[in-house]
Amino acid sequence: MDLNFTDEQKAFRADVRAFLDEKLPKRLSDKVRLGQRLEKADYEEWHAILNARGWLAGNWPKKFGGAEWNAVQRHIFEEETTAAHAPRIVPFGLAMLGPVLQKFGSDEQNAYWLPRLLDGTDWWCQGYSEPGAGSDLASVKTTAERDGDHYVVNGQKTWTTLGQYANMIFCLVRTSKEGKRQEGISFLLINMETPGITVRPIVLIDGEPEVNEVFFDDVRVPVGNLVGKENDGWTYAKYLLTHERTNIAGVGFANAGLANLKRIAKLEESQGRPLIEDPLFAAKIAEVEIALMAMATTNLRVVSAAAAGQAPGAESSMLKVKGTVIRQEINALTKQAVGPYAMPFVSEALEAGSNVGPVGPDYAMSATSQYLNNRKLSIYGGSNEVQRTIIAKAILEL
Amino acid sequence: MDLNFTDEQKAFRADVRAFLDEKLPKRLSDKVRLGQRLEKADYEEWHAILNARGWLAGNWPKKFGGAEWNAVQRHIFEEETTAAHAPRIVPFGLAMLGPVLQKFGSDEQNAYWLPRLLDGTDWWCQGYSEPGAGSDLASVKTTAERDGDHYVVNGQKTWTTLGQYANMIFCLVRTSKEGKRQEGISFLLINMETPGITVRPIVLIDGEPEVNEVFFDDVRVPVGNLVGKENDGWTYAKYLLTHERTNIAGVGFANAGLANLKRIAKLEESQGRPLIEDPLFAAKIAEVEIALMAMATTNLRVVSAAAAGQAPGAESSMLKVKGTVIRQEINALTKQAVGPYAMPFVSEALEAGSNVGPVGPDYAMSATSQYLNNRKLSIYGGSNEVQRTIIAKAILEL
Amino acid sequence: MNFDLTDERQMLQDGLRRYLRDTVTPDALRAAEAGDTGFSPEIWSGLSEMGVAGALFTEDQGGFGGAGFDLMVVFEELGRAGAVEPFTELLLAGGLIAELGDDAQKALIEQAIEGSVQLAFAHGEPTSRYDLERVETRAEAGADGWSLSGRKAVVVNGAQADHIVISARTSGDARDTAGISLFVLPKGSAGVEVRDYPLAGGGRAAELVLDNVALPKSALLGAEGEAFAAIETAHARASAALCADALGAMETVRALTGDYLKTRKQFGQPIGKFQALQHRMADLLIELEQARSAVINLCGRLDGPRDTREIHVSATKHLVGKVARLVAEESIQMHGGIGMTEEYSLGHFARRLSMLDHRFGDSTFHLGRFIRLQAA
Amino acid sequence: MNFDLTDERQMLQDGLRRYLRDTVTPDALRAAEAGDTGFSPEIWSGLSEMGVAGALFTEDQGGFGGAGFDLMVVFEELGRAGAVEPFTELLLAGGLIAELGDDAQKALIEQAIEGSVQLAFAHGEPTSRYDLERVETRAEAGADGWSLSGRKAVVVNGAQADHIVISARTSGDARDTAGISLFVLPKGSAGVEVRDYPLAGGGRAAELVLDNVALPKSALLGAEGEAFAAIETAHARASAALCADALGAMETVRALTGDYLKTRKQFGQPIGKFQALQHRMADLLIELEQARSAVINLCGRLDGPRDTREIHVSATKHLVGKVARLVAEESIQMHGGIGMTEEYSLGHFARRLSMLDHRFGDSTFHLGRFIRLQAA
Repeated sequence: MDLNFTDEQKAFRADVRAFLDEKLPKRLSDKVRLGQRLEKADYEEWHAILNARGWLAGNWPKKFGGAEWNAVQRHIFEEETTAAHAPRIVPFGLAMLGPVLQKFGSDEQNAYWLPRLLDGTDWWCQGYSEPGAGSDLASVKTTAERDGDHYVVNGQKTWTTLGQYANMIFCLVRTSKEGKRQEGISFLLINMETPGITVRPIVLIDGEPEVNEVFFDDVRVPVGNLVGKENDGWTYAKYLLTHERTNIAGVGFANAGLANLKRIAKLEESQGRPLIEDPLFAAKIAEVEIALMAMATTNLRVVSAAAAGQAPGAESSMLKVKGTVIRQEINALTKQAVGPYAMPFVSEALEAGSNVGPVGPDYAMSATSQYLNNRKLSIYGGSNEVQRTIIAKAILEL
Repeated sequence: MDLNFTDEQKAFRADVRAFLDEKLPKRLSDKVRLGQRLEKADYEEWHAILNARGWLAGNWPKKFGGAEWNAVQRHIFEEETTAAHAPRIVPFGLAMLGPVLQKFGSDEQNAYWLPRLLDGTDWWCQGYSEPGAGSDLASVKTTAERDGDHYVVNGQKTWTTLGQYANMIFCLVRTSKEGKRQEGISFLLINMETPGITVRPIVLIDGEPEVNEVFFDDVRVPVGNLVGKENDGWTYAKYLLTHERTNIAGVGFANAGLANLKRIAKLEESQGRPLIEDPLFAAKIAEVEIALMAMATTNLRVVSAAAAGQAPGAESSMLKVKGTVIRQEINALTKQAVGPYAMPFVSEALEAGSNVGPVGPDYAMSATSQYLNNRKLSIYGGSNEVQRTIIAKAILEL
Repeated sequence: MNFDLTDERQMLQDGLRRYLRDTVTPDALRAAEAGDTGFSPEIWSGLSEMGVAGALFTEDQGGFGGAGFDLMVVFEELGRAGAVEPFTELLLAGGLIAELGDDAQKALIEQAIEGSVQLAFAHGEPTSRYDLERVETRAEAGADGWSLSGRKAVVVNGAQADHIVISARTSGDARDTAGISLFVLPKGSAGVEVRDYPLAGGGRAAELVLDNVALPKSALLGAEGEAFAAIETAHARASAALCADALGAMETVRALTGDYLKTRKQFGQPIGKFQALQHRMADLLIELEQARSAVINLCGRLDGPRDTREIHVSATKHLVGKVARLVAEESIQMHGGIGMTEEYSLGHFARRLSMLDHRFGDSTFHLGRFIRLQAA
Repeated sequence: MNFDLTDERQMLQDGLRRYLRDTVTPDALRAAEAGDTGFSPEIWSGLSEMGVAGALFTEDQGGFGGAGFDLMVVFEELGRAGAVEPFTELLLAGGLIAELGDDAQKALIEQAIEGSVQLAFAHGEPTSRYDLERVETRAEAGADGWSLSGRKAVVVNGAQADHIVISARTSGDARDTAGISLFVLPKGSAGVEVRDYPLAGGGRAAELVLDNVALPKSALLGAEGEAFAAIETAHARASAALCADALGAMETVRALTGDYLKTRKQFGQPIGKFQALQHRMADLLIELEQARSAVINLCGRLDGPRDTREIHVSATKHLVGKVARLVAEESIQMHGGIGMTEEYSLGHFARRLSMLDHRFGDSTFHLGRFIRLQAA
């Protein structure tokens, strides 16, 4: 056993850090640090900067224009970018669809879609969840009926993150009612501008329209947009889900959040001394920090196993649960740390460059909305209840 | 609403306190306070003292020699006796069997058994649980077959508390295999000296033989020892269980335990100051104290509703869960408070008058065994899991 | 010992519950949020007519209640409905005026009970957090009155109030309990800069900047420099009100979640059939009863001796704060995605509950205070 | 970065696991408990022959290991089997002799590695609790040697040890880190009163009363008054050993509980089918992985700089202490009554886990220490 990174890995970390120092616009890192809204253009700007360096698609093979990093390199990149408050890379096209196309798509599809993914021509969103299905993804009700050289799609998708920015959506659709629920599902690429598609924003409890409902009413999709074989979509969907789970622990976000929390606790004053010197609040920070120190090592164990080619099993479910619990606790403590200034709920202040400033200190303005928004962490991507069942069944073989 | 006791109730409390000052032998209260073993003779001595005052059977009607206290009076008596470190009243005969006989027994049975219960002629134990049944009481396998004017009993009971002291046992036995499991159960009184009965102690993880297995091999029981009607035993058993649940919250034990914990935390020294001034340990005590303050009021709400004649429903399940969780936390904190002196495991020291003294301070000697022993609180009397299911079903009507 | 409501309180509770159920609708809440008061003037006057305001004051103060259990009945129902009308501000500011005011000032109480004036209490400051004695705003005595300068933070109902009871230091320094005085500041006084904004839990608050604000001698409320005890008492009563409000909100959240578990199907059965959720729901119900008992404990001590009262303030604020977080988070979790949406009624209550800890001290602050009070 | 065991450690682990599985039987444990050493001399020498003792020391100390991950492999397997042989005492006392001893004293290490001598470390005192610098036992220098007087508490293996490394103050007062010296005290020295007793977690300990115990000059271990740093290092290594032991014990407990959930039927099905238990088991497994990572974090820092090492000592002792309590209590609860019985193998492991917090500092103590170390 050896907890130290290799010289090679250290050198890579240095490269990433130097790149971020030089290329990450302060305007963007300020927004991320303060929890202000990122516009479509912000993401596109950051994607372009990474693409210019060849680092936009770290997990793609070189032949497709990716960096072909191993799990440890991806982990280092993730650590450094979150520590520097870089915007996240929007995952739907690059982290989710890309690998599916590369593994199951046709050469034509890869030749056409992958470059557009890298150069930002297309913004993809995900058409997986449906109303009432919850974590039960296989219960796909949206139908696609073959009509000549088109599929006619009818139904509804929901929880579509940033769907309002997207011009393309990849969907699970039902092309057959025969056999088990998992059979008869197909994987379709759909242009959002096609007639019959309506996007309706869903406002969440933090007041932000982050997710959407997408309605399909006789939407005609060329058969060329079918990925892989008809009715084999479930295989591709599961493959995508395993990719969605890389960095499932969110160690980078947690570390950045903890650093921010400690900074605030040093600035806030309670009973005539810095809040961080209140032993009971310090204990809450220390408990989550100690849990994070351990979880980060669990994550490294899974990462280095993955780098050695082992596929993570129940471990990623464990990381999902523990990782989300830790991040949510950090959000709760950050909200607690800002005190009465967690109460103001001024949406405009989250708009960088709006003429409305924060009510209290700038570090307080997004504490409540981030706490509320991140309740989603334990719900989406397979709720923590589903993850616990997976863990128990894997170990108890029940 | 009014949180104050009536003058009448205050006067009663004063009576009880004066009685305890005068009559409770220090030899006994020392044993209880230090967590030393109580012998059969200790219980019998205390029972006799209470019986002389007419306070041994607080919940019995006067006509049977009881004190006929209402729920509030019983609560006050319980508070005062536990605060004074009096031995508990052994419940099996007085609190459990007594009410069943009074409600379902024949006049002859009451005339014969009740006086013997009060004067200590008989020591009763409970024959309910069977191996492998857990909280599923209705799965009674011990059989009683009618043979002339006797029942012939075969089978096994387990978790029989203090069975080693008992000369009598009341048992649930199966007299018919017809119909539902709850049907065909009868309630039998069995003399432990009858041939065919074997008692085998079960040593628990605290090293104490507190509970027993009782084996029945062709044990002949006179039909006169059948309580109520044959095959109606389940009704009586359920009635008994509701009585077992008075004082289910154990507020008195919790208060006494908390006071002891605080006393120890004042005496122990850590980093040059009393342990109770360590903010993180003080916080653990405060959290359990605040929970207990609330739970005590929940208990009073149920008690005064009971005094007003309302039967507690899911509330007693809530009190069982919260009460045991609080008492177990107090046990854990007490063990923590005594520090390294929780490690010595000297059985003889728990024997008052043995020539073996405690290794460390006397308050430390029983901390670990009490912690280990009280893990049972959340298991017996309907495990906390069973209670949670009862609560959920009662409220969710699922 | 008796845990039943008196007939009067029972009637008040029944009437309130009916009225609020019919009036505090999702549309009404959206309208209140959109409006510039942050609450519904109609519901405010409707409740005042029902005597809700009167229930917060004793008979000699011009009301017909004012005891701890009167507060519990009123605020538990307001919380159950998710009402955002600023009765806590009336309790705070009105309570101080009723206790310390001269006859002229007490006239405000009468109007407040009628519902014709809005009140607020400006005490907290940008860096005072939850320390009641931390007052840096200063009041200088002049020949013909007072001159106030300083900043007040998150003054709930501050921009809407016709009169603001405001604390300022007339002697001592920032952390002394002695030397704090109270004044009645009329709306629109010269030299007061007001920033009005919405709150995450509903309603609105304001930041006040006072720059040599001139007030007449008659604006002084109570004896100069001796206001701290009254301020602490007012916060004890307001803390009881907030906790009772949270208790009511938790009952609604519990009911919403229970109904959802019964109706929502997943993997072919109502999710309420899943034992893991059943047991978590059971724990939630147990903690809800703990919170109810804690509120009872505090309300029963509000009129008792200071030390006992304050120990219960911290015990209750700690416990209810902890339970409110558990109930809000678990309810959202058991609902899943729908619980995250603004459209669904859970959101309003969950947000309110998540704000309980940020007024008058969070559960960690009060745990520490409970320990200090007991050691004292 | 690499989390695989070296081939040597893998072989040691496999061999140990096989040997311990065959030897540390319930009967062997009962015999050890009944015997007057509190452990099995046969297993002790068997393990010594396998080189377990050697794995705790570096090559220049006469062993072939001594690194943090050597300790992890050894103690995780000892814990998995529930072995009660006093290797932690060998690590503590032997480590101090190896680091500070002169050649004569170091000869003891050779015998200890062969398994022919028993060692113990007498440091804690009746009122020192977990404060390492709290030493009141005094050593006075005389013409022809030292005279020791004082009390030592819960000296594990104290009555069985052929040589006891004992700390005493040669200068300064009770809470100074400076002025603490170490001595090697041979068994049966005149003036030492020994009370030997069994421990709840297995094994035995002793209370020592020293009354003017005369020791030769040569008994001094290391430089006079400068032993504290070495004592702290020895406790860091021993804490890693205890936590690895607890990790192994938790793995066994987890396996016992898992098997029980699969086989035990109630209300007509295996109780492992109940989702509430499944999810609690899942949380238990998650925390077990947390504990494993915490032990790895500490073992990887044992040979690093003092501050980082001690921060990880407290982080790991806090986390593993918390998880050990959860695992022990949840496993007993999920077993029900059978888990409470001495007869069933769970009890021995649950008791051992319940004792982890009582040596070298409990989880609350180390949470506070973690905070202090980080602030420093």
